[in-house]
Amino acid sequence: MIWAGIIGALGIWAVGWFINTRLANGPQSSTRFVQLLVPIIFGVTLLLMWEWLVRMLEVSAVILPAPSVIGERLMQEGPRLWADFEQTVIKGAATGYIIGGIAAFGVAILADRSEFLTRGILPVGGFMAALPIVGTAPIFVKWLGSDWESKAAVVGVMVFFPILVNTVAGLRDTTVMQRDLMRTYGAGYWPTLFKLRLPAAMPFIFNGLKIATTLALIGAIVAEFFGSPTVGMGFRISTSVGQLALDMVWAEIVIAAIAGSSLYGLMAWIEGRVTFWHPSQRK
Amino acid sequence: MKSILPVLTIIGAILLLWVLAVIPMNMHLTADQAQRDGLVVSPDTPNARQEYSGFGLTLRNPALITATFVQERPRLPSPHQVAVEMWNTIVLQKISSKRSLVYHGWVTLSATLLGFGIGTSLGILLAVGIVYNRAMDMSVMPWAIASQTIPILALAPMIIVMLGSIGIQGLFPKAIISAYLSFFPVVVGMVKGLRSPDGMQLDLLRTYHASPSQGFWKLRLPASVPYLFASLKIGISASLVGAIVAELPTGARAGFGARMLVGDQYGQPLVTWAALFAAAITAAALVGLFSLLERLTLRRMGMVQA
Amino acid sequence: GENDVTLQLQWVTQAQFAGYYVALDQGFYEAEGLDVTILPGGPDIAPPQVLAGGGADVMLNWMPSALAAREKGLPVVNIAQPFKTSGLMLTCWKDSGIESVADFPGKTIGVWFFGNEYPFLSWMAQEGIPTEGGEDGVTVLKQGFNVDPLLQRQADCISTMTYNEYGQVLDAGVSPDELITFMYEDQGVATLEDGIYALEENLEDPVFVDKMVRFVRASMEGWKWAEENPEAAAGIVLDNDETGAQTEAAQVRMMGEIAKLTAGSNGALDPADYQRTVDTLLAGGSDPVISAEPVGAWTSIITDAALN
Amino acid sequence: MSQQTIIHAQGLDLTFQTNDGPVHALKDVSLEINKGDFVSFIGPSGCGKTTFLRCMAGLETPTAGQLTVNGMTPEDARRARAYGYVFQAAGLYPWRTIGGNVKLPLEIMGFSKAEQAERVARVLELVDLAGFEKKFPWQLSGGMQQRASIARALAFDADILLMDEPFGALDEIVRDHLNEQLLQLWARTEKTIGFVTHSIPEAVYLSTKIVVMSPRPGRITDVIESPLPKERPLDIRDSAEFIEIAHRVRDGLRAGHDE
Amino acid sequence: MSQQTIIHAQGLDLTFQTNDGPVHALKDVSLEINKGDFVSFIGPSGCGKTTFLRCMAGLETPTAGQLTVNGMTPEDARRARAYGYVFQAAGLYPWRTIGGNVKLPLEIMGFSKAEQAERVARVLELVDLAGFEKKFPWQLSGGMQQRASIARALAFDADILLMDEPFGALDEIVRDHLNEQLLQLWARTEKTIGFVTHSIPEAVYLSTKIVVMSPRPGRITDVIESPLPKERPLDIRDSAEFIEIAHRVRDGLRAGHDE
Ligand SMILES: Nc1ncnc2c1ncn2[C@@H]1O[C@H](COP(=O)(O)OP(=O)(O)OP(=O)(O)O)[C@@H](O)[C@H]1O
Ligand SMILES: Nc1ncnc2c1ncn2[C@@H]1O[C@H](COP(=O)(O)OP(=O)(O)OP(=O)(O)O)[C@@H](O)[C@H]1O
Ligand SMILES: Cc1ncc(C[n+]2csc(CCO)c2C)c(N)n1
Ligand SMILES: [Mg+2]
Ligand SMILES: [Mg+2]
Repeated sequence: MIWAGIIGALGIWAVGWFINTRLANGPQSSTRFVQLLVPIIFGVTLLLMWEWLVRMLEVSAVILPAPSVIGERLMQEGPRLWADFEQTVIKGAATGYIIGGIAAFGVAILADRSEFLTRGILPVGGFMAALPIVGTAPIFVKWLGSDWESKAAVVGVMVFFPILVNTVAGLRDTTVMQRDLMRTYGAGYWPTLFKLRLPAAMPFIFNGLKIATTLALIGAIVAEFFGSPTVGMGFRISTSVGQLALDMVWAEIVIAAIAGSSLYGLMAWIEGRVTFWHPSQRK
Repeated sequence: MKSILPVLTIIGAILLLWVLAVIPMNMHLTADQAQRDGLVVSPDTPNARQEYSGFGLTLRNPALITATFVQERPRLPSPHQVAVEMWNTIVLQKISSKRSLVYHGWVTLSATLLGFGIGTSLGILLAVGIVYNRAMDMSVMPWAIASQTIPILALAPMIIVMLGSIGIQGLFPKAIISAYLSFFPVVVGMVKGLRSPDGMQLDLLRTYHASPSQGFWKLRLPASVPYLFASLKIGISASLVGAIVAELPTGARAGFGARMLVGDQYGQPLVTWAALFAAAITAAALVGLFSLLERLTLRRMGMVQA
Repeated sequence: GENDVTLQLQWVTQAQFAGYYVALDQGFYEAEGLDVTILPGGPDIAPPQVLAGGGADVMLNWMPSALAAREKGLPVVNIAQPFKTSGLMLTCWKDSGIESVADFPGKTIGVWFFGNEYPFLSWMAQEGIPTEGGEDGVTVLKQGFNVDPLLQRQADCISTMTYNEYGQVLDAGVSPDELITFMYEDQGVATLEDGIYALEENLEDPVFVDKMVRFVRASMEGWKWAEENPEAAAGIVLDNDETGAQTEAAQVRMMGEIAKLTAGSNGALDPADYQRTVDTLLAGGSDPVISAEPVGAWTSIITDAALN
Repeated sequence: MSQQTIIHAQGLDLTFQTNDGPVHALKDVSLEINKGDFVSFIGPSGCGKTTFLRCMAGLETPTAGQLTVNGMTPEDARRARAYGYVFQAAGLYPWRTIGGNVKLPLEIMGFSKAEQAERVARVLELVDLAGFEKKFPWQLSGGMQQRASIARALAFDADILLMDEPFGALDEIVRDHLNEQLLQLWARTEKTIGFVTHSIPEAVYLSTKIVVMSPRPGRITDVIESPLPKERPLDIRDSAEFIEIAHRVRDGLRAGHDE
Repeated sequence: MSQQTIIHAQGLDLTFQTNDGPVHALKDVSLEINKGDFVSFIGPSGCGKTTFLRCMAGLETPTAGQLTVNGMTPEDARRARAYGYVFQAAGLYPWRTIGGNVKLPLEIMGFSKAEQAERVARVLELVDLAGFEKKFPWQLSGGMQQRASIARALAFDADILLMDEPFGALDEIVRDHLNEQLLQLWARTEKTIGFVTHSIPEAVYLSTKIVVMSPRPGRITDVIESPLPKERPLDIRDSAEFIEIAHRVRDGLRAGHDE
């Protein structure tokens, strides 16, 4: 049984891999369709292996449910999953992301006016970013209560530092020549900011924004572990583990991963539009 | 070195803000306590006081300000309280004592380092795969991103149980979680780094008819070193966070994570805050160590000027 | 091996589990020829899951959670019940205007989830109070594992254990006069806490059963020793606390309160207690914990053998 | 001749402080540039040509000596927008189209929309880039980019044009062509031009005054007033006069090298 | 003359497929290069000089036509390590010292340690960089870096040396000096050299054969066999013969431009 499981899984892997290798090295490999298809086949391969292994090795459903079971749960629990999503992602993560992002951006612009402040903020920002969320989340829940406000605060703090550090670094990423050009025009601070430094900083800012999307989601969910109303993805995950409803846990994880990847994708897409000129975006 | 004064200034500003925040944050608890101790507080019932903000209450009871700094269970401890707690648990305890933060630091650090080693190796291998194999390049990256959007605290207990069911316990499960968080920045950085050689540098090797492995060792790998260090610095602090997260579902026995949890559960905020700061200091030290290594290595490699 | 036992606790090391640590420390397990490993729990550990994964041989659990696990297809069986009485209660601010359960509507109440919400939901269902908030319902918070929501007045009531959280509220300087408490025991919705559970399939193995008999016997010996020597027991717990953050005063007090809960039990499950627990859960509101009367959820073979 | 002195440098000294110790980039540099002069700077790599040009533009501050531009400090002249500066590399902003890049100084200086459009069209025409307005810099060849950067410097009609090896990256034919156009522009507008180059023929062909510099520390070793007429067809380069000046420049350069 | 043909190109065509449609980089290019020839390629930017050089080195594959090197395909010649290639920019690996950079091809080709050291010393001597072995690239001026890259191409004694604008970034004096040295090296070793340049005097001064190219699509418009003697002092550039060839090259170039 165990051997059948392992050999079968390897077989599934081999098939998926074979198809992908053919596709990736085939003549159509740079078409949009194939570029989407390959990662999907990869994902499907992993899911099939998972399903196969769980069934063949008879893994208990309270330890690791099969993808098909999780899928069923996803179908059944639509309204509840949506309510959780709304509470955690829309109220908690998005609010925190926006507030943290704006605050970081504002502080970065302020700090950037002085070399002194920048020098001080970057290392201290690095230090603050290293505060682990499992330590800070309970503190914010204590301060702001169980509802989404505390989640937004946790998210805000988590996304603040990566965006700050990237923006500050980006605003400094102009070449001497680009700055001197502005000086020969006798351009003051604001024209230089809007016409040179901000556009030049965009690739960095988006780097920060992308990192921050995944942090925002994780932050909002994890903070619910330390106190929440009776709705939310983190609430559902932690209580469902207690009820051994692992299929529900995984349903929420799937939603989290989809939401996180979509947000990331959205940011990457906007990045492509805004920083089309950057060498990394050109073909 | 030029940064010392600015950093101190920023720290000073933060401390000042912190100290100022302590007063309104702790005012309600302080007023409740003062009333129990028989002092006159205005307004005179806890319920009525709920109507006021911490700030408003401070204005009505300026005499209580000093008391906000010495609460036993403050909402926001004052900096000196945290400092004293850290002094007591770092300096005044034998480092082998379980009351010593150094001891707990070591517990967390060992998982961090093991996890970091695993995560970094995995990250580098994946990056090499992505750079040298087109199919991997196209399939792995979106899933690597998706993997990082999964809330680790949800996954951690399952990893622990699954590893526990095949008889693996102790340091290793923590290290796996820590590796899970640290592999991603390494993959991203190393892919960038291994792809950083320009067409000319690659063509040069083609004119020598160098083999792919020579191309890796003599060009791609050295060219990726600056990127590697940048990722290592992100990866090591991610590892530390991973190890701390993993300490909650492993039975919260020891380590910074366990201290944070227990401090929170038993109403000892100072224990939590001290562990939090100790963790951040550890992270800063690790990052600093890698910065130093980076500088030394890059200088030896001639990749930084002077 | 046939003498190795791994016990999964349901929380971090504290006097709640004193009996087991005492038995270990005083050599009671050794005397039974057992080699016992105690795994502390934590906020993310579901002991039934650990049991299912084979990470432990026995676990401690609250009966509502264990019965729910049975319904999920994980057949765990109660083999001993060292806790006779429930220590669970709601602790409320008096000045919030709560004098009786009838005053709950409109209030905010902190509840532990993770399998521990069931007794509360049953209770509210019995009282006919909705738990979805609003004017005539209560607003439920998922409470973290500390008493801050009460102290910060984010909740009017929170869940506390007599032996732990209630004491923490007092430690924070609050006097009992400012509080009003509702023991689940007094409300008739008490459910059994801290029972010892094993997997049904293992109980078919006589070697395992023999091991459990010795384990329960030694554990009960530990509990009785702890009841008689609360200070020493608290000291033993402290010695076993690897976090080094527990304080002696808190553990001594906890041991005192725990002793009251274990006092009435010799380890054997009282079928009447079991029935009351099941009835409470079956009476549960819209989201019943268990939908049918469980079968085979407990057994007396171990305690019968251990206690004769 | 009662020519108006535009740039007046007297005993300039500039030392950079670096990790490896001070670098003496300019030493005792004195020079007068009159209105309408076309001055070329030539000299081996590192002799301070760029540094001197930057001093004139107020981008670098001399450590000693006097420097006035239109009777004011270079800083003030910069604020008065007296300079068009062309850098050694094109330095176009990649997020702006060619038209947008040329428009940049006009936006900053507050020209009206209509005037902006009109000027952009005119200068792009001048450098043979009409029709490329909407393209992004990376879509153009290096030579075209360099021409766009020249257009950018011309757009706002500064009195003083400072150009740091503007044609270094171009092939000889294009270079000849641009040289001719630059001369025409200069003749037409009476601008004052400071021009850095490595090419001896280019310096001789373009300038009214050739400044030969030598390194370590950077200083002026020769100033040659060109006797060539203002009107210069390309084949003036085969004339005896031209070759003689070129020889003098080469000798000056070689002397600097051999020291 | 029974000279041995080293490179034989017949009707080469090369089209790049790009996002904006195909780019016809080389069209019907035919050329013979004999052993010991010094062939210069000159032409406006984008005419395919680099592309042709890369074809010869087997770094690019023509879409049509025949190309043999030493009687084999360029690929095989590359495998036989027939080429030393000098790129337009120095392209030294920044993490290797100058010595390490020069040693790189020797390591890859498996020379013994002793031989490596001996060769590195010899070629560094040749390009006047003895004593700089331990320095890193950024510690050297641009000209010195370029010389190091030439040393790197010489180190393993390939028969064919392909150089893509190796002296583009240098000032005239240094350039003259390196031109002289390159000629000496070539005279001594009888290597076959392909050399891309934008400078007409440089092409004329160095070559036995000058190939003039013209763009869109890239093709050869003129091949000039130089009548200059092998021994060439610098002042040969003032001779009438020299000036005549230069004129012919310039005319060829201009024709290409004006089309
Ligand atoms: N910002 C700086 N800091 C330190 N040293 C500098 C700086 N700028 C220039 N230098 C040094 O000053 C000297 C003169 O440099 P400059 O750029 O003016 O030379 P250049 O004549 O323009 O040379 P090139 O022809 O190579 O452009 C050089 O030795 C250079 O290394
Ligand atoms: N990899 C490529 N993909 C697409 N087009 C290319 C590529 N390489 C070169 N080209 C195009 O082929 C033509 C010839 O380019 P090539 O680099 O050979 O010119 P060149 O004569 O060396 O020019 P330069 O003097 O500027 O170096 C140009 O139009 C160029 O844009
Ligand atoms: C994982 C888990 N979390 C919470 C509880 C509830 N609970 C039972 S005892 C106790 C400690 C009281 O001091 C708590 C919080 C549980 N059973 N299991
Ligand atoms: Mg310069
Ligand atoms: Mg080229």
